[in-house]
Amino acid sequence: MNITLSKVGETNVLQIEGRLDTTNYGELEHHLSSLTNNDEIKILLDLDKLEYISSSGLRILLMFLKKIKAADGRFMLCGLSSDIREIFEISGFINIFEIFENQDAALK
Amino acid sequence: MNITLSKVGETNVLQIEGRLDTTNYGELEHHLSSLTNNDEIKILLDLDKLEYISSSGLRILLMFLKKIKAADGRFMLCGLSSDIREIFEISGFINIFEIFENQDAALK
Amino acid sequence: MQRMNKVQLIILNDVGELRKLHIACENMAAEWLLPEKISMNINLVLEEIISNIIFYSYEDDLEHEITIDFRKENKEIIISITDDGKAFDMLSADVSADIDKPAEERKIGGLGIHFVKTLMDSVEYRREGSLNILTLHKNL
Amino acid sequence: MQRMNKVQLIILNDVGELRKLHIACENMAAEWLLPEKISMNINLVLEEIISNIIFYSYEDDLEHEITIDFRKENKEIIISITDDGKAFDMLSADVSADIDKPAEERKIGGLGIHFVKTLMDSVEYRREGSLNILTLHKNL
Ligand SMILES: Nc1ncnc2c1ncn2[C@@H]1O[C@H](COP(=O)(O)OP(=O)(O)O)[C@@H](O)[C@H]1O
Ligand SMILES: Nc1ncnc2c1ncn2[C@@H]1O[C@H](COP(=O)(O)OP(=O)(O)O)[C@@H](O)[C@H]1O
Repeated sequence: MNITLSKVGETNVLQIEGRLDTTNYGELEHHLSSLTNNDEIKILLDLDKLEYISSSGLRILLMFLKKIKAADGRFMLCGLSSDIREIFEISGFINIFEIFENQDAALK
Repeated sequence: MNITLSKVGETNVLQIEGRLDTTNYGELEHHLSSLTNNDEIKILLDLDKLEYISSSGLRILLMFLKKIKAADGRFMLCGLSSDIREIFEISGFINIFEIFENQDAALK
Repeated sequence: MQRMNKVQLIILNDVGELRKLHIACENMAAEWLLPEKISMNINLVLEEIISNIIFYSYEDDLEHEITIDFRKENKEIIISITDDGKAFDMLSADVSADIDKPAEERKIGGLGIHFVKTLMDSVEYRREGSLNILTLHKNL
Repeated sequence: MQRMNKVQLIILNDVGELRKLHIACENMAAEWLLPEKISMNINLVLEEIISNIIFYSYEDDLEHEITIDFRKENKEIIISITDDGKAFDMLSADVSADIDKPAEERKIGGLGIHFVKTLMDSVEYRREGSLNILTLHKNL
């Protein structure tokens, strides 16, 4: 997995490339922790290059969704392929996250 | 690392044996997650057999201390060797956790 | 050319070993010409089962072997996972995944077993002596 | 008997590689007769530095080598860590560890660099071309 950080306006964009699983979810946890120490943070996770996600990856997303919501921030996702989208559907995550087609749609 | 669970009265006791580091802190995170979905949970972490801890282990402890406190529970530690205690001192964790000599002292 | 229709993989009880699983699933997909989605689902379900065994099932700090047997039949893939951890039957375990709750109320965890039950066509469990044997079927 | 007073270890940018570090620190302690606490502190500080390099410093998804050189002098251990990630100087970075705040206000993270600065006797950083070189001194 590789994580690329950028900032568009007030939003922190994290592009995740490759596999997000039990062997490497700590890397995403570290990045999100260092971004979410402040209230009202805005984060967009671009999953366009994500090839695979397991429940270990999903648990980090849920943990930070709870944390960010409690601190009046926004945690958005975009770029889900149909295979990744199916995992989000089965897990019910499709209903609890703000999900956009792509970065442009999320950021406008 | 090995984690052994037991229940003494209302308290969930987790005995941690070996090394808690970046290669295995997910294991502790999984165990604590499955225990802390309820409010007012009581957890005692017995570190008597812990040989080594790095910041990856400490971040899990802090994450769950916050979560458990916010849900009116208790998160206690016991059995810190002098080397482990020093790490808790340097990190300031000695002041934010309830720390006991051993299980008996914590549970009475 | 004669294709192999059985493959065995042995994984030790260490999270780093899950990488072997990924490689084995890719090789299996290539060898048996499986659709990408089926091999991804098998990879996912096996990651959930094996990581649970590593995280929850051993009561000592020793090395243990987890054996995965893959078999291709005419219209299905059959996978069995054998471990010598404590007895655990996910089919009768009292676990749920809260999949309909809003974020605030959703608990962390419980998705692994939910994925196994949802993505496989059938799952069987048996305990034989000191071994857990879980058998998964995935239709092609 | 002549003891080695230099050892080199190469680690790839994968969390699983941190296990090598643990083994190398144990071997070094045995070879150089180091007190257990010193080798534990060196292990800790190296884990923090290397895991940060793996987590934060690469902007691609390729394999990279991180080189660790251990040297024993008369009254100190000198360790240098070389990586080809993006330039990062922990000595001038704007990071803090909140170590005096109550639990509710403490942020998660920031302890790694704090440990490096606290547990080593001195730390130097330089950038040479596309390499970061961090040098640690620990008095014996
Ligand atoms: N092999 C196993 N041995 C013992 N307990 C297990 C095993 N697998 C799963 N469990 C239990 O079932 C629970 C649910 O597992 P799972 O659905 O994968 O979610 P999670 O691991 O995120 O809690 C775990 O928290 C654990 O208590
Ligand atoms: N090698 C590195 N390259 C780039 N950034 C780094 C590097 N090491 C550390 N950092 C930055 O410094 C911050 C603090 O690091 P650290 O004290 O180890 O705490 P943590 O990793 O828990 O945030 C990290 O969040 C990261 O932003």
